[in-house]
Parts: sequence; structure tokens; C-alpha cells
Amino acid sequence: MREILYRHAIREALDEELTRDENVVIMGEEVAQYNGAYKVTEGLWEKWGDKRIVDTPISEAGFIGMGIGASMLGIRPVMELMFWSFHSVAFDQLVNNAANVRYMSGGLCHCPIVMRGPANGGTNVGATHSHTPEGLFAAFPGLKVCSPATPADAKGLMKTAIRDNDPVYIMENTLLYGMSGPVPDPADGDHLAPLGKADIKREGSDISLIAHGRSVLRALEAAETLQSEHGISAEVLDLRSIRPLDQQAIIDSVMKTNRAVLVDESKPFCGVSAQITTLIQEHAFDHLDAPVKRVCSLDAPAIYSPYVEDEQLPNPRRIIEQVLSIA
Amino acid sequence: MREILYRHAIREALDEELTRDENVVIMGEEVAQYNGAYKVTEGLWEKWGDKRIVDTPISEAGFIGMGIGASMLGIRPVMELMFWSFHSVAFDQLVNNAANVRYMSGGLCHCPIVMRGPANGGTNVGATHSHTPEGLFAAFPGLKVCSPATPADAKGLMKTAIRDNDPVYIMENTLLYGMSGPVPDPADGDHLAPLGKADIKREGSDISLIAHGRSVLRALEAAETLQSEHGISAEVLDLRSIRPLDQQAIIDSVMKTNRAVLVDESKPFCGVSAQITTLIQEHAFDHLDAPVKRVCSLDAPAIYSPYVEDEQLPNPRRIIEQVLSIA
Amino acid sequence: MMDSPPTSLDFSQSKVNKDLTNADKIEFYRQMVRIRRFEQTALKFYNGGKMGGFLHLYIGQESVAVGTISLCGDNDHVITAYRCHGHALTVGMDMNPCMAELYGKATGSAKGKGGSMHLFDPSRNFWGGHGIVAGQTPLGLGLAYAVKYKNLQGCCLCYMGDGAVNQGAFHESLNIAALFDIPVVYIIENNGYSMGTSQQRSSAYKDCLAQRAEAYDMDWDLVNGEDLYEVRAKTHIAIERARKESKPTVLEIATYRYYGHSVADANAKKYRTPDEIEKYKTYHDPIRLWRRRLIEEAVFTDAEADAIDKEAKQAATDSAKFADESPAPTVEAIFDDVYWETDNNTEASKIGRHFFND
Amino acid sequence: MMDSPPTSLDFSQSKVNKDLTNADKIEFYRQMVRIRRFEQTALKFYNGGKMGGFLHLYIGQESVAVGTISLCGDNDHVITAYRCHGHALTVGMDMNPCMAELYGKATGSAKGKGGSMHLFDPSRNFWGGHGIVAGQTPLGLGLAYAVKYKNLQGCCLCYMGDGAVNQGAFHESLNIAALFDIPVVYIIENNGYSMGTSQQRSSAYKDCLAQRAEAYDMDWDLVNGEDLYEVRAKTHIAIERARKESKPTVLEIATYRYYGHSVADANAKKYRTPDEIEKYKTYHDPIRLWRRRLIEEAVFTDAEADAIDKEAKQAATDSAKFADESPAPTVEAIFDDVYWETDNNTEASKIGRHFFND
Ligand SMILES: Cc1ncc(C[n+]2csc(CCOP(=O)(O)OP(=O)(O)O)c2C)c(N)n1
Ligand SMILES: Cc1ncc(C[n+]2csc(CCOP(=O)(O)OP(=O)(O)O)c2C)c(N)n1
Ligand SMILES: [Mg+2]
Ligand SMILES: [Mg+2]
Repeated sequence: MREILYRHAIREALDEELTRDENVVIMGEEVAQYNGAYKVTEGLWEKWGDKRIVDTPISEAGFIGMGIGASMLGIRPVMELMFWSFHSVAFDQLVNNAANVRYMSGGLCHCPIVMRGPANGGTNVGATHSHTPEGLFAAFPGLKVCSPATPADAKGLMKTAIRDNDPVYIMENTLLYGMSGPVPDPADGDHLAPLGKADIKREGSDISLIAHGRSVLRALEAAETLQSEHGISAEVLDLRSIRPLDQQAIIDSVMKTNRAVLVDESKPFCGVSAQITTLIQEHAFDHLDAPVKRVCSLDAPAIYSPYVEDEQLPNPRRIIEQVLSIA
Repeated sequence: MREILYRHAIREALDEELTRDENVVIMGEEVAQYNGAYKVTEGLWEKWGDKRIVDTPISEAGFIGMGIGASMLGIRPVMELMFWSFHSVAFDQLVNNAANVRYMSGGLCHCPIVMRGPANGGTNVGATHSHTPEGLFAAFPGLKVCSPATPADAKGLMKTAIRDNDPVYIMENTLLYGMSGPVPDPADGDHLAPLGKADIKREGSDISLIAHGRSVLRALEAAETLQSEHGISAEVLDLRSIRPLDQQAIIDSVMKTNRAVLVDESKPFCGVSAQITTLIQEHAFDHLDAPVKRVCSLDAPAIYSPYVEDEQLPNPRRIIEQVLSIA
Repeated sequence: MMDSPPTSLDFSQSKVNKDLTNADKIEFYRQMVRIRRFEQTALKFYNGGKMGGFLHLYIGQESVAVGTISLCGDNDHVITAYRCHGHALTVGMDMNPCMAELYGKATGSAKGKGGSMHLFDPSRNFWGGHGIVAGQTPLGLGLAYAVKYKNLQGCCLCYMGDGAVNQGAFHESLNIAALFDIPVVYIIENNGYSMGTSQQRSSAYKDCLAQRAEAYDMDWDLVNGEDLYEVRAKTHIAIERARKESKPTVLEIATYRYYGHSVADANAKKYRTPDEIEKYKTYHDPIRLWRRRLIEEAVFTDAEADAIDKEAKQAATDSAKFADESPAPTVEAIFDDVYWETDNNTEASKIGRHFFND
Repeated sequence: MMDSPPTSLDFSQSKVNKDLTNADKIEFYRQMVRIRRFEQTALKFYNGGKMGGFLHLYIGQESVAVGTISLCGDNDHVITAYRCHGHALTVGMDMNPCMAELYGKATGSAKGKGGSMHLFDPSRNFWGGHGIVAGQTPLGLGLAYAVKYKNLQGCCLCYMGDGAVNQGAFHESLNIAALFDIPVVYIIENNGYSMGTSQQRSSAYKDCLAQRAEAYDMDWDLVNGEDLYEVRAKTHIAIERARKESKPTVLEIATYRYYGHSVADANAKKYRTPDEIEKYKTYHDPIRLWRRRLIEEAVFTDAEADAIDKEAKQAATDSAKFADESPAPTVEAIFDDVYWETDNNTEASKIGRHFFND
């Protein structure tokens, strides 16, 4: 299969959906003429022009709210947040209007919008630019959240999200944009990945490493070392979608391995990993041979220093440490 | 001991701290001339005047950011959010500036501010006015969060929070404002309650009900019924403070009872209860005779209808159901 | 507001008003009276314990909704804040689902999920009813954006209070509206107070609030809300500007609310003198003025006006009965209307877990 | 911006400039040169892989920080956005801790925690360095509020970019500043672009951005940033208004940045013509103009100016050496500076658990 970059996989998804549905419009800061701060939308403005690819002022509450309002009338905006971190200035629109308008209207309005952009640490941009708010948003019923780890999933989830009739928030990763991987050729038909379906990225029998986003890759690295150096066979389950969540896949994996380490770049307090731990201990209580362990970002605001930021994030060393503590 | 209302306990705390420290200033919408939307600040403007009790426009990002900036210069603002739900329009100030300014300056700035207001469902005000964001904010290192269930704790925590040199977010409850309880007389000295210390509101031996805020009262009701109708002795642990968290008290209680049901008005996904479950299963794994169960708000936006909203919230019936499922 | 000088212009002679038939004029009367009677009835039953939460009454402001919405066509949209009963009835919603919504009944327009602040009827281009101050202002922008995107000639009327102008989202919206030429008409219903805070205590401004539009090189106007003709004449200009030139406008309509901020407002008579309220009711009441006008114009008689009033009162009473007798939502219904996909039982809704109650 | 007409007024004759000693004037030159040399050095080592994250250069804008901050006294405070090196050096921060911060070293002004966007020095009334566009604007309001609360005569200079004026928080701040008479001076450093978006493509306005102040009945002025005398003269008026009358002002200072938005900006020469950049460098460079002026005024000689330049260059090089040789923060240090109470090991810090790594 051809290999393409994660960022190009997303662009391809956008391009295909722009072609498929004339109501799809891409909006955000620097997405058009500048080609996107991280070049995800490169070339789209040239191809599609001002109507479909729209540069906005630095007014996240304003333009995201505008997208939500437009979506109620049937437009399908795909909004780029240059960083997901900037959710903080648009939070009301993101969690009240998008998440609640269907509910408060008794189902009369709907909100088929996609919000996307990078959400990650690891690029030394400090505390205000390194949020990983998967759990933050998944906590709001009405929203859907996913976080692709590979180019194929990035493309497949994006296309599905754009067709979904509910608000879907996609958290990408600047450190993944430049990574390549196999993505089916468009000639072979639409490549869609369902929301709500986890993916076993590596089969294993001794322990389940459960992750999403870039943490999946860190977990895979750790799994290799666990196998080669410790003879431990780790399964790596990529959640892909945080809400809807593939709870069955989580439970199935843990029932097989009887042990789990969660790898989650968000902060530990009330993070996605806390939710997954809660589900595991409830639904696989009798199958657990040890407490579920977590590897999260160290519990402080994101540090700038390139010398230590990597240690603040989940990394193979810390994953292996946790695995060995219960294996 | 004298009994006073929860709202008056808070007012007394504010009044005492206004007296103690001339840098304490109360700010918010309608806190002065109107006496507070929920009358918490009643009479303070008359007593203290325009300088110390400040009415603000409906500009939460603006005035909360103003309070944060002022706190860096040594003012000790106590900011009222008319509803904690309105955090959504001030989120950047609340989670970036207040939580990170100390960190990003390498400890050079500090931010001794208190944000307070009601955070609860149960008053039929619908999805945009019924948030309980204890976990949402406790997830941000740099912030402290507490949620008093009784007048005495409301007063004691408020006074401690105002003296604390870090940002403390206090989540009150409109349904508690009108409840009375014993509060030590000011004549007997400062009544302070420490942040980070849970309080056993009822001793028990068969199961731990762990809660905060109004859920503590619901848990106490449930505990009575459990005792009288089912012969189950439930301990009720009131967390009071979500961050810092009295983890030891949680673990101690569970080690004694071997079972826990968490009662938490927030939504289940990544709520406070998910975090507590995670801690319990990690630190008391071998002591648990059953999975930890949770009673949260039903996982949908807050419904308006007075006929059903109560069923969406944790209530004794639902608590008892969960207890019986594991006892 | 109440001290606005009597208008020197006679807006009844504006084209958009001259074209009105008698039936049209009577219909406006009927609409205003229906709002008032509906709300008086709601107030009575709110006080009787039939509703929960808030009840923000529109009484005193009726001419704003009726005058402005009377200009709307098929491609024009309406969105407002929590003080939304007037707009809901004016776009044509029946009293029954509105009242039932206030009661929190399953027959309510939002099935009892939204309550008084959240009346919606997309089939009539009415997009709510929103509780977060100014939170609807970017949504209104988006509705207008969509109209333009679809190459339709239309606009969105987006209402807000005088206190809402100090929310950042509104300013972001103004800039975008002007920059992108979005056909949105922002209508500030200036009733002089945001809760207990007067305009002077909440906003810094030169001459008026609408003038803030100048910062964005946007058109604006100030409207005396007590005169339905003026409301229509000036709003018509803004709407035409939106439809024909795709240009936004900010209108500030001076009006007044007779009751407290919400029915729960214990201070309604503290921050305003009873005299101020009485003066407005006596000299500036939009319904009273319109009625007098129509009698002067010999459009209807006192008796005919009374009949309309009586009918409205009856309809309101009937709606309360309807609401009262309607079933409450079930507890299970709490989980409906969260996701389109689960509501519609689509393929997407069957993959993964959407709700998390354990 | 670069096409601003040559000023007709000679601001060197304003009182605040006439009072300057030669030493003062030379000091301004030195400060501007130090900023430029510091940043050129930073750029070199950024490209050499010594730093992470972003590097937003201030080169071209030096007269703004130097001209405005030169007017500050003990009770005046400074806060800005992420393009903060110029302000940091001008308030008097040493190059060493600044450069070390860019390197992410423990000897950095924020111990390597903040990086290039977050230089702070409260001991010099400098409150950062803030990364969220316009997020600092309410903080600046608060600093000024505190000055007033303490009955001190002072103000806060709060800087932002031209793109930042479209964030809601800024508008909320303007309203509060005017309403409460807060002694804050908002300074829009208008370099014509927010990233790749020109002022025209991001903002709707009539004549200029500062004029938005009128919406709040607030004073404003437009300043040609290439002329240090003009910057000082006009800023002085605003500062005096703040100090003496406790009134806010919005100043818009026309300036230009030579480099891309950040060093990582791949498009720096796409959205602006190389010609535009060259033209500014040649005809409008504030350092070049100031130097020429001081030579004309016989304040210093070319040789003296060169010596200052050389010294600045050396200091910058030294700071890079200092930074390079400094230790990195430890992993344990990640947990410092989160809470005042835990840092200071207070009683409060000993109750309950503050951090949650398992
Ligand atoms: C963001 C936000 N802050 C505060 C509130 C509480 N609140 C509801 S209405 C209101 C006053 C609004 O006044 P105005 O905009 O003049 O509208 P009016 O009530 O007069 O129609 C306030 C403070 C809210 N709903 N949302
Ligand atoms: C709320 C927010 N949105 C977007 C960004 C990304 N961003 C950083 S700087 C910038 C451009 C700002 O331009 P301007 O205000 O003119 O300042 P300049 O860079 O020219 O100094 C953008 C879009 C951000 N940091 N914060
Ligand atoms: Mg009002
Ligand atoms: Mg700029």
C-alpha cells in the first residue's frame, strides 16, 4: 500500500469531502492563503478558493460559534484550531452551544460540525500551548472525540467525522504530522474508519497497553522492548475514538491479559485514563490480577525546556517501569 | 452551637476576611448593590462600600482576568461567578492565566485569588446553567478546588482559601444556601477548615460512601435508609476538597469497609468519581471485595423539566441501588 | 429608554408601513397582546408552582419582537437570548407547546428539556432561546453566514440585551460580520438594565451602545421601541442592507421591561423606582400606544381590540390547561436528543458506547 | 505602517524629550541595539538547534518597547504577549537569564519553564510574556487596578499585536477600563500582520485599530513607531492621563517586523513582498533613524555608536555562552513552581495530596 504522511492523509480526507459535499467548508486561522500553520490544508485554498477555504481573524469564540450556527442550517464546517489549546477562548461555544443545542431544543437542531487541530505536548511550546483535552471534551455528552495515531486512521476518522451528524472533535498531533504510514488508495474506494471502534495495533497475551494518539506509538515502542528484554507479550490497543468508546474491546483485551497499563498524554487527574480505569475495574473486576496502572503526563503544567519536556510525557521508559511493577 | 445558613456562613467568612486584610476585595456581577444574585454578599456593599465590593459588567473573561492580574500585585480578590457554569466564557483566564502564571514565570508570580459561586444541578435551569466542574478544574495542576457540604465547612474553607497563596476555586450550591447548620461562634476564634482534609460525616463499617458537596447530604440520607432497612452500616466520607485531596482518608475508609460507592453530581465521563475510583483501585486493590461503583448525574446535558431533573442527579434511591448491587 | 424624546418623524409614512393593510396592523396588535397574555398567564402559574427554574418576562418589550419579525421572509432567521417568549410567539409558534415547555412537559416545544429560556422552532426559522449571555451572537452570525453560503437572499436577526454587549463573543462577531460581509442584524433590546445594573453602570459608551458598531465600520441605528412604525421602518433598512448588500447592522431598540429580571428578582423595585416603571407603563406602553394609534387610524374599534385581547387571554388560559394536562417526560427520555446518530438509530450509533452511566 | 506619511510635527521638542540628557538618548540607542543583537544571536543559535519551540523576533519593533518603557517609573508596570524579548531587556533584565530561558536552562529567568514566550521579572515590574493572543489584556487591566487600589500613582502598559484586537477578552477589558477608570495604557504594536494575515484581512475598522477605543468613549492615538521621539511624546500623554486622571488609553504604534511571525514561519516572504521588507529596513528602521538623529544632534559619533553596537554584540554572544554552559533543569524540577504553598513548604502544603502521578 502507498505510504503517505499523516498531514497529507488528513488533507486528502478534507479534499475528498470537499469534493463529495458542497456544504463542506474549511475554516480557521491561516488555513487558506498561508496553507495552514502546520500545512495540513496546503493547496486546498488554491484548489477550492475563498468560498470553501476561509481564513478567519484570531477570534476563536466568534468563528467557531459562527461554524456552529452555520451547521444548524446544514453547512458542514470543518474548523481548524491552530492548536487545540486555544479551545480555552472558545470554550462556551465548544461545550455549551455545540454540545447542548440539540438537547435544549428537544432534538430540533443538529450540529454536524468537525473541530480539528493538533493537541499535544512534546514540541517545547509550554503550558498554554500543550493541552491534550480529549477527556475534557469527552466529558460533555453531546460531543464526540477522537484522536488518530496513524495516517490511515487520521484519514478514515476525518472522513467519517465530516459525515457524522453530531459534533466531532478530532485531536491530531504536531509530532505525527510528519510521520508516514500506509493509507489505502482513493482509487480503491472511500477509506472510512468508524468512530467508536478501537484497533489492536499489536496482539499480546501478558498485559494490555491501552492508549490513543501518539501514546500508541510510545506504547508500541515499549512493547517491543518488553518482548525483547523481558519476555513480556504486550497487547497494544489503540482507542482511536474516546467518545463513543469501544468499551468491549478494552474489556476483551483485559480479560485476556488480566493486566493493564494505560498510556495517556493528558494529565492524570480526571484524565481519559481515569475513566478507562474506572470502566475496567467495574467490568473486569474479577479478571484483574493487579491494579490498573497509568502513565500520564507528569502532573504539572507543560514545561518548556527541551531538556526535560520529553520526560514529562509518557515515554517507553516510564511505560516499561509501570508494566514491570505489576507484571 | 449556633446554627446559621450556608449562605450566611459564607458571608460571615467574607466579612471577617474583609476585616482582617484590606487587600481582600469582592467582585462579581450584582454582588454589591443587588446584594448578590443568591444573596451571599447581602449587606457587604452597604458595610464596605464601593472599593471593597465591586459590581462588574457581564464580562467574565475581563473581570476574572482583571482579578488574576490584581492578585499578582498582592490584591486578594474573591470573585463571584453568578453561576460556576459561566466559567465557559472565562475559561482561558481560569485555566491558563490563573493556573500557569506561577509555573511559566518559574515561581516569580503568584496568584492568591479565590473564585466562588454555585455549581450544581437541581434547580431546573437547564444544560447551560447546571455545570459541576470540580473535576474539570482540579484536572489543572496549579489550581485548588473545594466544595463544601455544610455551613461550617463553607465558612471554614472560604476563610482558608482567601488566605491561601494559590488560586482556590470554591464550588457552592444554590440548594444548600438555604440550609442551616452549626457554625462556631466568631467570638471563639477563627473558624478555619483546611483544604485537603476530608471529613467523616458518618462512621460506618460495611461500605464507604464517598462524596462532596450536596451529594454528601444525599449519601447521608441513603445511609440512614441502608441502616434502617437493610442493616448496612455505611460510612459517609465528605471529601470537602478535591485538590488537594485527602487520599489517605479515602484509602483508610475503603480499607475498613472493603467496598465503596462514590456519589458525585458531575457527569460520569472523566468526573471526580473516575479519579477517586482510579486511586482506590490502585492503592487498595487487595482490600476491595467488589468493584467501586459510582452514582453520578445521568450522562446527558442537564434536563430542564422539574418532573425529572431530580432523577438525573444522584439521589438516595440510586445510591441505595448501587450499594445493594455490591453489598 | 423611557426618556427618549418623542420622535419627530412620522414613520407610518415609510414605505414599509404605508404598504400595510389593516389586517396586517391588527395582526401586529394581536401578536403583541398574545405575548402579554401568554406571559401574564405564565406568571400566574409560575407563582402557583407549576414551573421550575427561571421565568424572564418580555412584557413591555412586545413591539420589538413583533415589529422586527414582521419583516421576515422565508430566508430570514431569528435567534435570541433567554428572554425568548415574545420572539417564539411572533415567529408563529403555538402557545400550547410554548406553555408546555415552561411547564417542563413532554408536549413542550423542546419536550421539557429546555424550559423557558430555550424555545426553538427551526421549522419557522427560529433558533432559540439561549441562556449564556451573548452566547447566541456568534450563532446568529453563523445562521446568516449559511444563508449567504447558500446564495439565498436573507438575513439573521440576532437579539440580545443591553448587558450582553460587554461579552467578548459579541465583539468578535461584529468584527467577523463586518469583515466577511455577513447579512446579520444585531438587535440590542435595550431595556435599560441587566439584572439590577443600569446601562450606565455596566457599559462605557459615547452616545449609545449601537455606536460600538462604528469601531468595525459598520452601520447602526437607534430606534424608539415604543413605536411599532419606527421599529419596522428602521429595521427594514437594516434587513434590506443585509439582503441586498450582504452588510451587517447593529440596531439598538430602546424599550423597557415591567417585571424584574426574572420572576425571582427580589430587587425589581429597588434598582428602579416604582415611579419609573409606572411612567413607562402609562406613557410608553407599546401595546397601549399601538392600540390608540389603530383606533385613531380607524383600523379597528375599541370593541374589536377588546375582542382580540379576550381571545388572546383565552388562548393563554387554554395553553396552561393543555400544559397542565400534558404528560411529563419520562426519565428514559433524558437520554434522547443528545446525539443525532443515536436518536436516529444509525449505523454510527451502533458502534462503541455513547453514554456512561456506570 | 511602512507607508505612514512622514510626521509633520517635530516631537523632539515635546517637553518629555527636551528634558532628555545626552546620556538618556544614548541609553535608548544602547537598549535598542541590545535587543537587536540579542535576537540576532538567539536566531543564530535557534537555527543551530540550541532551543526548542517558538522564537518570535522583535527585530524592527525595538523603538516601541524602548520608547514607551523609557517613561516608566516605580509604580508603572509592563505586560506583553509572546513577542517579549524587547520588553524584557528594556525593563532591565540581563541578557544571561533571558538567553538561558530561551535555551531552556535552569539559569533562565523562569528556570527553563517558560521559554521564549514567557520572560518575566516582577522585581522590575515586568509581568510577562504571554502566549495566548490577548490573554494578557485582562491581566494588564488587573495590574493597573491594583495600582489604583493601593492609591499609588502609576499605570500599566499592556502590549498586544494588531491581530489581538479581535479577541473578545480585549474588548471586555476596554469596557471595564473605561467604566472603572483604570490606569491602563493598551499599546497595539501594529506590525501590519498577524502571522500571514494582513491587518486588512483580519480586522474591520474605519481609520485605524486604536479608534475602537471610541466605542468605549476612551482616548486613543496613533503613533509612528519609527520615531522614538514621537513614541515617547504620545505615550507620555497617555501615561500621564493614567497616572493623574486614572483614565485608560489605547495607543496604536505603527511598526514592522523584519522576520517571519516566528522563526519557523516558512511563508514570511510570501505574504509580504521582499520589496516591502527591504523598503522598511532601508527607510524606516528605528535604530538606523535614531542613530542618524543622534549624530545629527551631535549626541554621539559614529565611532561611539559602533562601540555601543560592538558591546551589545559581545554581551549577546556572552549570554549565549552562559546559556550553553548552564545546567538543564532536572526532571524533579517539573514539580516546582506549581503551587506557592508546596514551594514554600507551608502548613497548607502538608495537608492532602497536591500532585497525582499515579
Ligand atoms: C455569561 C453569562 N453571565 C451571566 C449570566 C447571568 N445573567 C443572565 S441574564 C443577565 C443580565 C442580562 O441583561 P441584558 O443583556 O440587559 O438582558 P435583559 O435581561 O435585560 O433582557 C445576567 C447577568 C449569564 N446567563 N451568562
Ligand atoms: C487565542 C490564540 N489564538 C491563536 C494563537 C496563535 N497565534 C499566535 S501569534 C498569532 C498572530 C498574532 O498576531 P499579532 O497579534 O498581530 O501579533 P504579532 O505576532 O504581529 O506580534 C497567532 C494567530 C494564539 N497564540 N492564541
Ligand atoms: Mg437589559
Ligand atoms: Mg502583528
